[in-house]
Amino acid sequence: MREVMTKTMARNVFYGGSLFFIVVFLILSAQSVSHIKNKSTVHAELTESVAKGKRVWEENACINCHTLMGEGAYFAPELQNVMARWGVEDDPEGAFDVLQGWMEAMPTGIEGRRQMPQFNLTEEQVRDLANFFLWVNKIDAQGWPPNEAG
Amino acid sequence: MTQSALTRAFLTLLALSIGTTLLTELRPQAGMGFVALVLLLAGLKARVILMDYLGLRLAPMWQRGFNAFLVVFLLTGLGLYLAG
Amino acid sequence: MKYQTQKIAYWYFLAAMILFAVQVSGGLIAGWIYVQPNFLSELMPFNIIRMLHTNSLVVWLLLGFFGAAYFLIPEEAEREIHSPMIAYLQLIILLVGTLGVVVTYVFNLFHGNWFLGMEGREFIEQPVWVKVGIVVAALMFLYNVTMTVLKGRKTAITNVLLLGLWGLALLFLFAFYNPENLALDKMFWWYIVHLWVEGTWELVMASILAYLMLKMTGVDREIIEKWLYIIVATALFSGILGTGHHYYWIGTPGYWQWIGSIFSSLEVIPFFAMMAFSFVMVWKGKRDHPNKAALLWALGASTVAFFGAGVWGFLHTLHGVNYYTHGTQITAAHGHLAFFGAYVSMNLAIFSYAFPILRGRDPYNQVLNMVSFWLMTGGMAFMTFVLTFAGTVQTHMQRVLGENFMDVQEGLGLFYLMRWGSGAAVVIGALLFIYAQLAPRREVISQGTGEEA
Amino acid sequence: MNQSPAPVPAMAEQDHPLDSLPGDLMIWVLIVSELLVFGAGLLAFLGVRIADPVAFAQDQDSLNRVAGAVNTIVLISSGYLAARAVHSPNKMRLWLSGSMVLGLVFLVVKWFEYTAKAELGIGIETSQFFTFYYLLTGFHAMHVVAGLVIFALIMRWPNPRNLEGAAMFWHMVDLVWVLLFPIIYLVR
Repeated sequence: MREVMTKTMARNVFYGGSLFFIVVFLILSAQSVSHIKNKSTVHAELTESVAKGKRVWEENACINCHTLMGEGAYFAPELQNVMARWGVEDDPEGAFDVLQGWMEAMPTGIEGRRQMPQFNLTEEQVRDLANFFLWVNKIDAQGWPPNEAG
Repeated sequence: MTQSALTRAFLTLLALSIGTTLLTELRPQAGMGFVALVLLLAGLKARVILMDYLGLRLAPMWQRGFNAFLVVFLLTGLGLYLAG
Repeated sequence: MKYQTQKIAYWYFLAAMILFAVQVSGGLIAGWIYVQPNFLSELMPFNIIRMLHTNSLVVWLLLGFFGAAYFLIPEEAEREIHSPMIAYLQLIILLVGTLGVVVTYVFNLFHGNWFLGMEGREFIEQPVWVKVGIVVAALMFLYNVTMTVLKGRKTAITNVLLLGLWGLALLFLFAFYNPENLALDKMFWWYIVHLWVEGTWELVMASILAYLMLKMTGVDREIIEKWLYIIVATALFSGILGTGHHYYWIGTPGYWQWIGSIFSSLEVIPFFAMMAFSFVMVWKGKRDHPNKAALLWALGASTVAFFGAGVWGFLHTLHGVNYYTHGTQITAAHGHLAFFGAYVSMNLAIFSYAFPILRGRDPYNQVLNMVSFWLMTGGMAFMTFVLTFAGTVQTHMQRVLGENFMDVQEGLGLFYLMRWGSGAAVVIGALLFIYAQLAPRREVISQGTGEEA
Repeated sequence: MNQSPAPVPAMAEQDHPLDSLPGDLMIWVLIVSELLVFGAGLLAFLGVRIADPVAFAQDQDSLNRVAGAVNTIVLISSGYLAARAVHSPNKMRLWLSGSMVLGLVFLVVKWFEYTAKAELGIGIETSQFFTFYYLLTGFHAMHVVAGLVIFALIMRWPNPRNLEGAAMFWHMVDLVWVLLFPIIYLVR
């Protein structure tokens, strides 16, 4: 009787098909990189300060409580649009002031309320972080989040 | 599959494709009837490919399964078209 | 134990189980902070505990995979591991790295240092020096097992397993690429996270499952290996472009919404195939293998993976749905059940299969092991339901009605309390499992001589 | 389906439904997966069209229907030659080369279509219609490229079973096109 399926064919289809999808994925990735650099983010406004702000964000593991563009720990609010929520997205000075005030007030110590640690950031770090959030707020994320609540 | 059967399948496909082209040239804006016909021709072409090129004529059970897929797919397509 | 070097797996599995205990305990504490937000807030804030919870999970699963490879490759390749010394050295490097990670996180050492300090991208927070160590260890591992396989018999199981392990090691290199542009960062971050759990890890999982089926059901290798190829083919065909479901809202082009929706919907297929595979094999197989616990875990893994990764993944993968559910407790529900079903359970299955053999006293304490299966699986299932409800409420209040995040969270307290309860069941189950593996008790239910599988 | 219910002799002696399937089962796994992907994509296209049929019709007007019709004929002819290659072992290379040349013609026509669009400044993000147009025709064209690569490998290392599989892959590419072409180019 004829063999319904040979192992060689199964193997060839698996390897060949996977290679095919990897190639397609890489082509689309290249297109996406160009889209990100030229269209969806203001790559030109990615200043030294924004980059430093991103490092502040990382070094303090903020993502392990908050979400940023919906990714993170779901324990604390979404922060991509935090500057819009605070109404300071067009006002770098105001953004710094509000963020500075917020960071100083932590932790609130209020019983029964989730606590944000005191990170002891320098004034410059807070400024960088504010600039980072302002920059992130401008990413064209296909209309996400649905509303200001994030 | 004999070669003459294969050639017959090819000629059928050719005829169906020319049919689609003629239809498009004659009545390009005709709406529902036009779309239904175009989808019907597409379904017939797909069926010839499945039966003769891919050899399902010898496997009636599988043929039925794929035919069912085609019918459901084309009817859903027509339904979506009509909804728009 | 047919080959002496299979013993290496023992130490890998042991280390993995210790970290498993750390991981679930971390989860229990994190779950309690949801209930009592002030708990530990001054000593060890939530973000640190969560890092420990997720990082130890990843590390112990990887240790389990490495151990599984060291256990099954000698039997498949029909020869001893190339160099046991390298294997032990690799384990030591990984353990030193793990210890370094824990100490760095807990005491917040070297804050801001580019080489020694924590890096802070989700799941790949490890300091650079640990990442380098991971790469070195992975290279040693790949060299070791590849040499073994090249010199020995090549089977589909080892081919797929090695492909998965090579793939996961290569993809990890993206951990060293951290662009300043957040959208680019996220895009390539998923190269690791998604292409691990919905790509290369599936290859590892499927090959371990195939090995267990081969050993425990007695079905022909020929049949098992064909199934294996179908499973991994559908896994990669759907999973690679399925990455698109993470590219909806992070600044990537809009067409990903369609690629992601279509291909990731098809990611259900390999998980369904794995479930069908394991049940069909057990049903077809004539052998009545005495290690019922390992069989239970293997069947459980493929079933829970189908629900956790397949069904719960599909629930929120269509972009129209994901627009509202993205980053809510729905994601948490899916993540917990998927990881538990696919990777935790498959690891525990191979542990349950290998431990009696490695310790030279075939099946023992099976009842306890099976009790732990039901405790953990039941706990996990309940946790998933609770989080799914919480996530549905959250999605409606926050994403549809636009209510403030913290206000919504305060309304979810009851769900989080129930989640903690189910988590406690999982922890008890996990500890029971470890006890069942290690406790020097003799056979509980059967006094048969036990078969060297 | 007015097929006469003639009993198929092959079925009688076989004990498993899979045995009656022509070709290798793995190729059918592939064919079914592809049909699911393209089927979902085409239905999604028609689903999205509901929101704005007028805009879809406008965008569709800039497509080159003649090129699409020509390509249909090119592909079914190519498929015919590939099928002949399977059935004539001694002239396999001849038939297969013909099939490959037509495959290349398909790609050339496609190339002209794409460059014409690019000159008009139309890209994948231009509109919903063009997102689908590029995704579906582009993914299909990638399959044509893959098919040509597979044929080239078979020319180099001939093997009847692989040839059969490759021809089946090629027919699947045909099959997808005859469904894709009318829905994207003609339905309005």
